[in-house]
Amino acid sequence: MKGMMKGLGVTLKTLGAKKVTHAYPDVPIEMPDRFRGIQHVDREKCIVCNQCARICPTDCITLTGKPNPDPEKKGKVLDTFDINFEICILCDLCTEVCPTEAIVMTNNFELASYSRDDLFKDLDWLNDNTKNIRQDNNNIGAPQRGGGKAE
Amino acid sequence: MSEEIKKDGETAGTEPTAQPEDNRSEAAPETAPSEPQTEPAPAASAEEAAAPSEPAQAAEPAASTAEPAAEGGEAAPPRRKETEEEKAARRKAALEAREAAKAGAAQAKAAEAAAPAASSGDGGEPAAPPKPPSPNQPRLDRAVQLLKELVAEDAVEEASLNELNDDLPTLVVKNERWPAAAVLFRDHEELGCRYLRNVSGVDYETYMEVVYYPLNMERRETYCVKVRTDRENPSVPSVTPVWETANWNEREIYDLLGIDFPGHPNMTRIMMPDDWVGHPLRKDYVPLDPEV
Amino acid sequence: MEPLRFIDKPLTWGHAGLMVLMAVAVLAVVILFVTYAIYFERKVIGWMQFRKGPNRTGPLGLLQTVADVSKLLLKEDTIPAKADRGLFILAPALAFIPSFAVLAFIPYSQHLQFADLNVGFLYYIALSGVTTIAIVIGGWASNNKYALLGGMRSAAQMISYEVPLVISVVGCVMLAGSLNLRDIVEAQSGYFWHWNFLPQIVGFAVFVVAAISELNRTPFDLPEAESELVAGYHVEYSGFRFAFFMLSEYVYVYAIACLTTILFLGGWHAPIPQLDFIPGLIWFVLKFAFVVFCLFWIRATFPRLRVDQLMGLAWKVLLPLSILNIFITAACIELFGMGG
Amino acid sequence: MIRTEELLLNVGPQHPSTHGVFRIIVRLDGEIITEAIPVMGYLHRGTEKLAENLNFTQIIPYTDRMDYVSAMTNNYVLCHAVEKMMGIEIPERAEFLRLIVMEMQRIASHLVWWGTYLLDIGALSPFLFAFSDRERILQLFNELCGARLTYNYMRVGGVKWDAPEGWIDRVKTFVKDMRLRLDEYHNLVSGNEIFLSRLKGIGKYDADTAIAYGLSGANLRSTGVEWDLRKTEPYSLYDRFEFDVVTGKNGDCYDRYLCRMGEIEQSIRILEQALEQFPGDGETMGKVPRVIRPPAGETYVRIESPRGEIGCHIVSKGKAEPYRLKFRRPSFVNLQILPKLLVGESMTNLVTILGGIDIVLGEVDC
Repeated sequence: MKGMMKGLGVTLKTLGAKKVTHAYPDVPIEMPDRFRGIQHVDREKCIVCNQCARICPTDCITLTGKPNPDPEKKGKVLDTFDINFEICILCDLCTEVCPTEAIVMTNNFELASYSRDDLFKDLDWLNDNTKNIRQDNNNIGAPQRGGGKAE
Repeated sequence: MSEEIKKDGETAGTEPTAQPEDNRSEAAPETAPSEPQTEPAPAASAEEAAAPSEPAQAAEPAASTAEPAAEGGEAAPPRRKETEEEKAARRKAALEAREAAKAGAAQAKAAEAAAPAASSGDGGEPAAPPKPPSPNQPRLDRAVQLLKELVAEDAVEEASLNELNDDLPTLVVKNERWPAAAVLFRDHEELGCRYLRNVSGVDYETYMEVVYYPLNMERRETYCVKVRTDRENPSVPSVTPVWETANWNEREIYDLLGIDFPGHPNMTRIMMPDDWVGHPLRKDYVPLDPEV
Repeated sequence: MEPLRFIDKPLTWGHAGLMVLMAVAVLAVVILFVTYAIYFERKVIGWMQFRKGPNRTGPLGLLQTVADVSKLLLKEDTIPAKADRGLFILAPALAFIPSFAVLAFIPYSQHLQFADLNVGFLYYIALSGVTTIAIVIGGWASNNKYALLGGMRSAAQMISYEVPLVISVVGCVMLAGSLNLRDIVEAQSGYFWHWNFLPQIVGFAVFVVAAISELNRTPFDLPEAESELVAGYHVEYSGFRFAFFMLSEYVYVYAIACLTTILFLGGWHAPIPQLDFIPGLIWFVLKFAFVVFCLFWIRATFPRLRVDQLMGLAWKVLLPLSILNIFITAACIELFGMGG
Repeated sequence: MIRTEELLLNVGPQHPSTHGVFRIIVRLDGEIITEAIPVMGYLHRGTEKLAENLNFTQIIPYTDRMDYVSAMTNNYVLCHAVEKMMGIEIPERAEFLRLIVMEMQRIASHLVWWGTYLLDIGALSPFLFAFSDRERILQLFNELCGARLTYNYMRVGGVKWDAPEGWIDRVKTFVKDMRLRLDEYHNLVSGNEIFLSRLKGIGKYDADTAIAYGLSGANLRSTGVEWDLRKTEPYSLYDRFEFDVVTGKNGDCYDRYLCRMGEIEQSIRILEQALEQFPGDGETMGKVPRVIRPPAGETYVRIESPRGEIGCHIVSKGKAEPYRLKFRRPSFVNLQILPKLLVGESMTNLVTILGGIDIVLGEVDC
């Protein structure tokens, strides 16, 4: 009986305790800065090095480049960039290897949709996904960081 | 872990002056000497045949380092159908010269370190001179001796210490002798491995191997026992009667690698559906639908 | 409130009409109770678990149950292909009707009572047994093994616990000298230590345990143990048929809470006679609410018993205790002149 | 004449108490189980096959998804195995961070177990109690590495992120609170007579059986075998800290319960010491070659996950991808004893015993 009474005491005490429920859709959830949400791609910064597509464990990134329209400049610019969020696992490896921080994480995570087709995001969408961009990307896998120290 | 390798890991960072070209060419010796002695000749030669093609491809993009990014950008994004060598080459192409030098040096050193490690595991022969004998050497010798005495003279095919795994005594036991050897491992008071840690199956393309890790809990001693079988009709006697642990592990290996375990009480598939065709972890397994 | 005693008078069309009206009124009250019992159950359990409970449908979530019930009523009515159609349809109705019928005899205050039966308590036991049959029928007719197991557990449990339930009340009956519930309440007038729960402490304890078990509530919710039997006897039911099972379950909560109040907590009597100026109905509702709260509280805290332990508890502990209680009560009445 | 026959009952794959998509076909005589046949593979994703085409950095996110309530230890076992093969030194700060997150993960994992186990037994509140506290751990992980469940936090050679500003202090506060919460948990459930009667003497086996079946973790320790890889084969920095191996005596569900609750307490102890000794400054990544290529050969590395011995067997041919990668998943091995334990028990005890083994189906099926 004593154990049962103790248990009843705990629940009774909790009756008046502070509640932890978060009124989620009404009050948006603020994620910490490091949160890994839907990527933002900056088409200006991208040098079409293909690192992100190569490191992606699920092969959800496809990208193509085209010669720079400005004949003065060398290199390539981004032509298309698609992420298939059906299979993206938001593992952060693409931002980790990006040498120019062209692909970065944001703090947005709401992707639910009625159609699978909506989960296929193209360059325009990703380029415009500029809200809550992560400040510190810590791209330790990028070539200039040499996979060496973190900061 | 061998001290040499650790040391080399450190020194690699402090020697960034090595020439990149040299390091590229070292990719070939890297694979060749590190071939463990436990592998038979066909596998090794296949590996060596593949190895030279790698630096050849790697050298080309590395030469045009001026714009490494362009290389990948114009092609369609890489798919899995690319060969391993191509992927490795692409990855290298993306490196800057300085990083390449560092990495190359580290790999070369690691390969050098691995070479004596592999050669030392040669049938219980004395290890390479500069290395002090491992404290596990007597344990290995004793296990070999016991198996030879109490099971059969030909029970042990190979015995070595696995340097990559804290000098783990590693024995290759003859397939037909394995049930008796397993009982010995469990019941003999000097071995006393009542606990079976893990069972893995490996497809080495020329043969199959089942790797057992019996453990003596009182003395905290682990052994690694390998049993080999041919690839056409792979079959290893079941040790489920000896260690219950092996039961589902063997079923899993049967399911994924197709190795039969005669003596197992219920040799059926465990992960894949019962009507599945093929054994997915085999190296020659072709998925029905490559896109999935 | 004399008109309410019309049941004792000859049946005329007027009386029949009144009876129907009263029945509808009771039904309305009961459905209101069930709606908000479910709401408060979820609220209370939520509060006990650091949650807020339902709060999105209507103000403070007050319309949550209404929405839930509407959804159940509008849902497609599915009957499993291999089910015994007739029995499958019969079972929910058979479960609900007796649960509603038992409410007729409950005296809420000195005057408010629909049927003043001399054998009030026996009437409850007799009718509530019918619901057990309905549960077994439902479990059987679903043609589902989980439902069958749930139904069988339910039958075993209900039958076992009805015995101590009835016998534990005998003490109260002896003290009052009547099976009539009004007489039992009247016998408890005075200060709160005259209420039966103190003189009949053993009987009270047995009654509470057996009653919770009769209700199939935690820690005795084995027939519908969701972690073992998924949902037990109503696993195949959905839509309004499921709603009927739920409804009858909560109507029994209502009935048992009323019975506890009447038999052991002094019914409509105030704890001390000086507080008599507050109407009896309010005291009744307060006590009733307390009992219902305790049921929720227990549900939020306790784990579930096991089947064999459950049966053992009924036959090896509760039954001997309640029989002992009868003898002690009889001895006290004889030796110390307690009760009537 | 009454004709009786056995009932073949299909428990799962969708069943509230199988903790995932696991199926047991039980033969019932009344409510007594006469035979139990576990069926699994519903969550088999072929992680080991996938890994053969991925380099080691890419495999780390996949390990998150094996034992998804204890992703940190999965991360660790893979990184640790590769580091061992390559002889990579880990900076102390990184190793401390790894140890801290692993112990936090152990608490979180045991909390999930505690909550769901009590839910199996029929108590509603513990689940919410446990999850509200686990939420704090997940929040701390979220601040540390940006994810709440699939952390992908460790890398070969170190960890991806250094602890953010004030994070260590927040962990300290959490650890302090957790001690009080643990007492609350014990008050809520551990003394409850119904709970005790449900657990004591159920699913009993002795030490020899446990060893023969290769059980590990609390399942093994509940029989009195003092076997905790953190103590017996120390890895990481565990040899620097003081903690006890919690063991039971009877090997029943109740002892398993006590073992796991005791482990939460020991994890708190380890965390308290680790947070005190946490180095104020330092690297979080060791010197790692640009392309991670373990030398040819093989290794088997094992650590103590919340569920037992999780092992990683790598066969390497000196390439960036493993030639063969095999995980010894504790849930998979521990589950083997289930058919043996279930015979002669009632349906109710099926849930008690299955829950007591503490399996995660993502790990069983891999």
